[in-house]
Amino acid sequence: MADLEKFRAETRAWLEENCPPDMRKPMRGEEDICWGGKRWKFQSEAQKIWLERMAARGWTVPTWPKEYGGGGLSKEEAKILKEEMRRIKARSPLESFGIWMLGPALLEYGAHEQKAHFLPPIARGEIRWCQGYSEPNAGSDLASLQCRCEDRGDHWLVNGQKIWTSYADESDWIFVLVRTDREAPKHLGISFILIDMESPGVTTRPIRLISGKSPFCETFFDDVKVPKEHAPGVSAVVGELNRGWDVAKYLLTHEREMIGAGGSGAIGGAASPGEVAARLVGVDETGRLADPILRGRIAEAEIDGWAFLLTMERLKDEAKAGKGMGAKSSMLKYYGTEFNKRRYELMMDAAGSDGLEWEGERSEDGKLARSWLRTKANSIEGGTSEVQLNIIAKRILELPDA
Amino acid sequence: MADLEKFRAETRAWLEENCPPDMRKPMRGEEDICWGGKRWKFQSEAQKIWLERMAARGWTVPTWPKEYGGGGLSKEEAKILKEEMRRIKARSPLESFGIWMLGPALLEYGAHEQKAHFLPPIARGEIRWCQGYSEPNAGSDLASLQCRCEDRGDHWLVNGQKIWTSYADESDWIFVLVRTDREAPKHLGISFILIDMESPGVTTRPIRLISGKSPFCETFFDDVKVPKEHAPGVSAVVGELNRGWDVAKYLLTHEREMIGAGGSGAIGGAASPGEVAARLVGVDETGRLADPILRGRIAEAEIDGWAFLLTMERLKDEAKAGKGMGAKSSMLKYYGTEFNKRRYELMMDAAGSDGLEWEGERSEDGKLARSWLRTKANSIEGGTSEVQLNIIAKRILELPDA
Amino acid sequence: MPLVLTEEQEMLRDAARGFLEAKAPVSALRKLRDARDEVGFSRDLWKEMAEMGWAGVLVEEAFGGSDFGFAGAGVLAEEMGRTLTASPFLSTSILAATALKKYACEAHRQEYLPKIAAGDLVMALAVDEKNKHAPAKTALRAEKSGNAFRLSGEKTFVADGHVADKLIVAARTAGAPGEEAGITLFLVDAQAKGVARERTIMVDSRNAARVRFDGVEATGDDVVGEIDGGWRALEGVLNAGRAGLAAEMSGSAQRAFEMTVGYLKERTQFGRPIGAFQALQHRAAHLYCELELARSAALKALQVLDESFEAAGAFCSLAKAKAGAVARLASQEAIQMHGGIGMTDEHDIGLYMKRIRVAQEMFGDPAFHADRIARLRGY
Amino acid sequence: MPLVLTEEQEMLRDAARGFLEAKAPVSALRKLRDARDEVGFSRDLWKEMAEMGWAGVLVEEAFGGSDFGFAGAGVLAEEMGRTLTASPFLSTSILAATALKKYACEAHRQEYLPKIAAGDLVMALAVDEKNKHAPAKTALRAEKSGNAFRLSGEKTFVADGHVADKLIVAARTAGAPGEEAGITLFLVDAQAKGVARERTIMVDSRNAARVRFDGVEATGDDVVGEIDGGWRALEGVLNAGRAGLAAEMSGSAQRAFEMTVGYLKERTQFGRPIGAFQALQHRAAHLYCELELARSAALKALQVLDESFEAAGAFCSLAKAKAGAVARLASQEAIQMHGGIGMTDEHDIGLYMKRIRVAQEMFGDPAFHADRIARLRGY
Repeated sequence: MADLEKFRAETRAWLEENCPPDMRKPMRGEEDICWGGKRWKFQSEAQKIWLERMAARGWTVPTWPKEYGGGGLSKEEAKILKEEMRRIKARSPLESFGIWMLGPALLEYGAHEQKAHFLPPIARGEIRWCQGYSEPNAGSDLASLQCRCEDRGDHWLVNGQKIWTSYADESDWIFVLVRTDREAPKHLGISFILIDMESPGVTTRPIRLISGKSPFCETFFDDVKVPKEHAPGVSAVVGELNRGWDVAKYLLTHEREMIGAGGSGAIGGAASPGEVAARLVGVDETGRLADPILRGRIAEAEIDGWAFLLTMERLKDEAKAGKGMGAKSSMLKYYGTEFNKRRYELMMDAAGSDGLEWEGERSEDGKLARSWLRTKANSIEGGTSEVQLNIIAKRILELPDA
Repeated sequence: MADLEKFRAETRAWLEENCPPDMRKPMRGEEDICWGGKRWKFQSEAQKIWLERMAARGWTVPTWPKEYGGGGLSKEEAKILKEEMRRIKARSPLESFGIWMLGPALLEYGAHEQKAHFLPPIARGEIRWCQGYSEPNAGSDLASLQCRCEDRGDHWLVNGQKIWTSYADESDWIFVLVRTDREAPKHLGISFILIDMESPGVTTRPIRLISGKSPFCETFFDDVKVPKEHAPGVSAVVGELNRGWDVAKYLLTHEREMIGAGGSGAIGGAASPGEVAARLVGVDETGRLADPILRGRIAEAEIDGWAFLLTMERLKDEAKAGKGMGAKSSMLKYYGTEFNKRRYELMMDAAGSDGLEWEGERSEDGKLARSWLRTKANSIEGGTSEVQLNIIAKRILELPDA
Repeated sequence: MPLVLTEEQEMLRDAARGFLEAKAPVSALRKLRDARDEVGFSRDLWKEMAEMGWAGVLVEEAFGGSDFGFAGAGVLAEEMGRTLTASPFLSTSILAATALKKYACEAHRQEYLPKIAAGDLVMALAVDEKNKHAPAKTALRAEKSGNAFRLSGEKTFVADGHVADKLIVAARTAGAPGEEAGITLFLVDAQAKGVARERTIMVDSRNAARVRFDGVEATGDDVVGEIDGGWRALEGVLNAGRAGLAAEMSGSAQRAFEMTVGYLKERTQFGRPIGAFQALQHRAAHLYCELELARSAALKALQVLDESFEAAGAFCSLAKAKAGAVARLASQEAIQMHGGIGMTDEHDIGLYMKRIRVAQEMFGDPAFHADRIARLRGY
Repeated sequence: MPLVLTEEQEMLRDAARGFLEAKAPVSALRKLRDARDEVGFSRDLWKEMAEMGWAGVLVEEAFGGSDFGFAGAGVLAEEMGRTLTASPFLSTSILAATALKKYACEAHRQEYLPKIAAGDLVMALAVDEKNKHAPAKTALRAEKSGNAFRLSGEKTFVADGHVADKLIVAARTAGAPGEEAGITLFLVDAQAKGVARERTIMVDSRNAARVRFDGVEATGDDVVGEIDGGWRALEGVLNAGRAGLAAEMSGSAQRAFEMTVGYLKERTQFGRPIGAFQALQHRAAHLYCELELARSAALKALQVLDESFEAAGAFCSLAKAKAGAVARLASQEAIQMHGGIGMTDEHDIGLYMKRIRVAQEMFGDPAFHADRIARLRGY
């Protein structure tokens, strides 16, 4: 404990000294995130310095091993770092799919050479990664993916299409699920491969959503040659050939927990539908929301939202007490995303015609309407609600297969 | 048209003259229904006279052919009779499963001898019938029924158990679905057979429901011998041997339309949840129900109930315009019964602790609570809600089989 | 009156469907949107519709209308809902035509109804002032000065308000906001001095405007209905609009559902069409029932408007509430069942969700009308 | 404090479950019901529970209690909910013990708490007067006359009221019904002159009573908490009761769900277990999530009662609302998924529906608590 307190004191001092004042201002939105990568244009000198200083200590990825560019911190230390950063409202120095997804996958499934080659540039924000999982005809049935990867001796030849490749148009590399054995049963025969986006034959096209512009892209692979080794001893394939499904599943579970938690993260925030509605709709002479039926629906939703937050807290506490979360992450994903959709429906109800504006300053270019529409994807991306319910039915309730 | 007006005038005169005053009083409840049968004890001389007079004209079953004890009326005439009876608030002279179910089945599938033998005693209220369809292990999957019926030359030998045989303990005869061919695919090999309840080996036991006493029984067949012919030329089997499923399906559709309409019939009645709630919960100073959240839920339910009533009206009008109702009867059954459950939940909410009393005068022996509990069966009996949704999905939406 | 379409109405429906699918499919709305069209609908198309009698659907034949009645107007609204057709049908042919036909003086009727029927006049109803529909809370002042009135205040969510030639404005000539008494409807020229209009680009790419009135002059001749007693006319006009929107939403929801059921049959996952999954089947079957209910409620409201206009209030609230709630559910299920593809702007289904959201909000959302029904039923 | 059971609480739960399954399974309730037992619970069993420390779960060890706190009481309530065990646990060990422990004078505490812990004293809270819970509307008058009060009025839905030795009565000493101020809690002997009790047989076969007070005499010594300022104590006691009922309902719902999932695996229709049908799977999976939420809410409320009793109001409303709504859903789904057999009195599942209905209504149904939460949150 004394060690941890010492660590806290040192961390606090270091942060105080090294975190530029501009990096202590709250982010205004997604545009203030530092994503890194070859083509990254720093928003400010402060953003650049902050990244460099944090990366130098390995604190962009505090729990990764030091040899791979991480901070080598224990869970407890990482928690202290987070707390201390929050204390001074320090922004995150770097976010990326490399940190969230590829890193964990490599740490779990990668060979030492792969980790040594790929992880440090992620930690330093030099290489920006995106992911290539979904395909137009795969969707929830991800294992039916068709993107072909053929063995051509010294290289792999990749042909096919990926969809929902977030930020593919701004990324340097992509990790892709490809079919390397077309004869095998569908969950087998899939591999997890790393591809340089600058390879000839890779093209990408942004997808416009019903909510407007989005980070999502379609990415096409047209006779793309991928070297078997990106550097001596650094295989392009992560994990065993044809066993990429294991890696994918690992990351999907990871992602589900993130989305489940994230999708509901805002629930506890300041913008409760009740408060929003009281402001937008007004209250009557008894102090109750002027729209009594909306009021009832909001109160019922707040009860569910609150109980859901407590359930997240409980599961976290249970996990600390050594009980794994397992398939319960599907519950968080399912309930959290469905709740978030409901929350935005209520906010739209409260906002009325003001909330329907799509352009212009008054509505901040339709901020609420666009957010509302965007939530509709919550229960689709990262495993649909239907898939989560299937998982709960099968794995938790152990109901029989159809 | 002139004929119909003449018929109306004559009918009105006849009813005026022949309907005893006591039979023009509203029924207090199920206990005032005249069911007939060998063991029937008339409640009053008036009930007896009314039945006799109506039966003599065939007006207990106005549209059945005269040769089988019916009134031989056209649809239009039957409608006029109904209207004129309603005008003077005349009670129904006779109700029975013979009228509702066996009669229509015999008229559609029976031989002349069967009709001549069985229908007139039904029309006169001399023989009371009950139905034997369900079995404990069949349920929604009625075609999987197991009650065995073996050919023993001059008689059938029946062994097995039926459940939900309403009023079996007070009935004289039972129409039963039995398995006559155990090798055939399950929908085939079923026959529709008529059995005298006094046959040795038939026993019956009332079922208590969660709502209390009920007309339902379990009926057991233990080596019951059923003559091949109940009288010369009068086969015990209705329709073709092993094709009883057709008869059963015909009656199930018939029943579904009745339940769909009946389960929702009360919606339009005086006791709207809103009015009930206003009486039980009270209103606040603005005249709104004192419980604002209950009020909202009730208003939303009333909207659905009202729209449902209009849909029944529309389907009826469409049917008149020559468009068959077809599988839409499943919609009425599904929505009507689910709505009725919801309606009683709201009435229980409005009644609060008063509605939870189970005995005693104040609550009329728990009338509301028992009705509430009884509604829970609405979406189970006569084809569960799940079965209705399957039917809509398959037959109306033409969605593929699993 | 049987709760079914008459033969004449069925013919109208078939003709309308054919015309709209050919001339005004969803892609037409998309084009208007992407071109950032300033009008927001095609004036040529509207002229064609007028020639078919649609613009004057409520207008007497003597004034050049087709006089199909509210039920006929509902048929057209439902069909336009199916194709998300942008036109001033609601604002002009339902709202304004109802106001003029039912409440205006003969001079106004003679002047404007023929122009409406001919497709030469676009009118708009300016009632809402805040984010939620609350007509009794009308606060825009019409101050009497001599023989004239001066209108000052703001209106919002005025459908077609940015291109309308004339505005029907709910103003307060007496009483206080919240009171039904003291409201007067004025017919105001959109070009009149003191009128400032701002087009608001809405989520559904259709038209609406915010309109500022800055001492706009009007006289007693410009009044529709009674001075201080405009509430009855306002309610009547709004009821017609609500029933029309219910029919429109019923059409949009129906079409979104058809697209969804089609997708369920065609999209394969885990080796079979997703429509073979029972959980989706049950949700689709439930939604089917709800859509049938919405359709019944809308048709009934329109029929009652034709038969006993003054008694239609509760029926119009029923229709607006039910159709709004069902259309919302239909659009939500449509997106979810379409999965990722439904989230893309490229796919039409999202446009249905957007239009339904706006139609659901306009002239009272389901909560507003549920509350109104509860009040009408005395609880 | 982590939102999980402590090791001690887990041991308590395991012990309770073993004991209740052996000594007080659902069949025990059924027997009491069918025998029309006049007490409505087994006094012997209650004595045994007392010996295990359950009756005195909230009572300090000095008074012979086990002092497990509210979280411990919740563990027991949840387990009794699983087996539908009839006992005066709620009325005496939660409600009365809370009232005495938190608000009574030392003399009362010393007199009654040991007896409660020993299982020798049954007490009941008399608060509701009409069909819906509304404690602020307390109208039963306690007229001051000299040094004494005379209580006149009626109470209903008094759990265990017909067998209680002592009643805690909410009475109005000042103000008007609807006001929180002016309420006083009195400790009244059930045998006192002027007290008339009528047992009401409820749908769940548990105990309740209507109690008439006809000039019943009480003195200042009989007051629990403050004269005219009893609202705070009443709220505190009710909050404890609400959290206890939430835990109980969570247990009942959980058990009904287990029975249902078991049935889904075992019952065959159309050639497969009905639990293989995806529509039922999704409904079961959704219900599973809801049950988890209810459990979290109940546990949190109990923990907050232990940690900062006065701040527990909103949490107790949350728990009561959520557990009530979820338990209702669970009982509805249980019956529907059991099909016909679930409708028979012979099957236990109906008893769960009945008990849940009563527990859901007691001390405020979900609508009451949703309204309360909305008020607490200022909208």
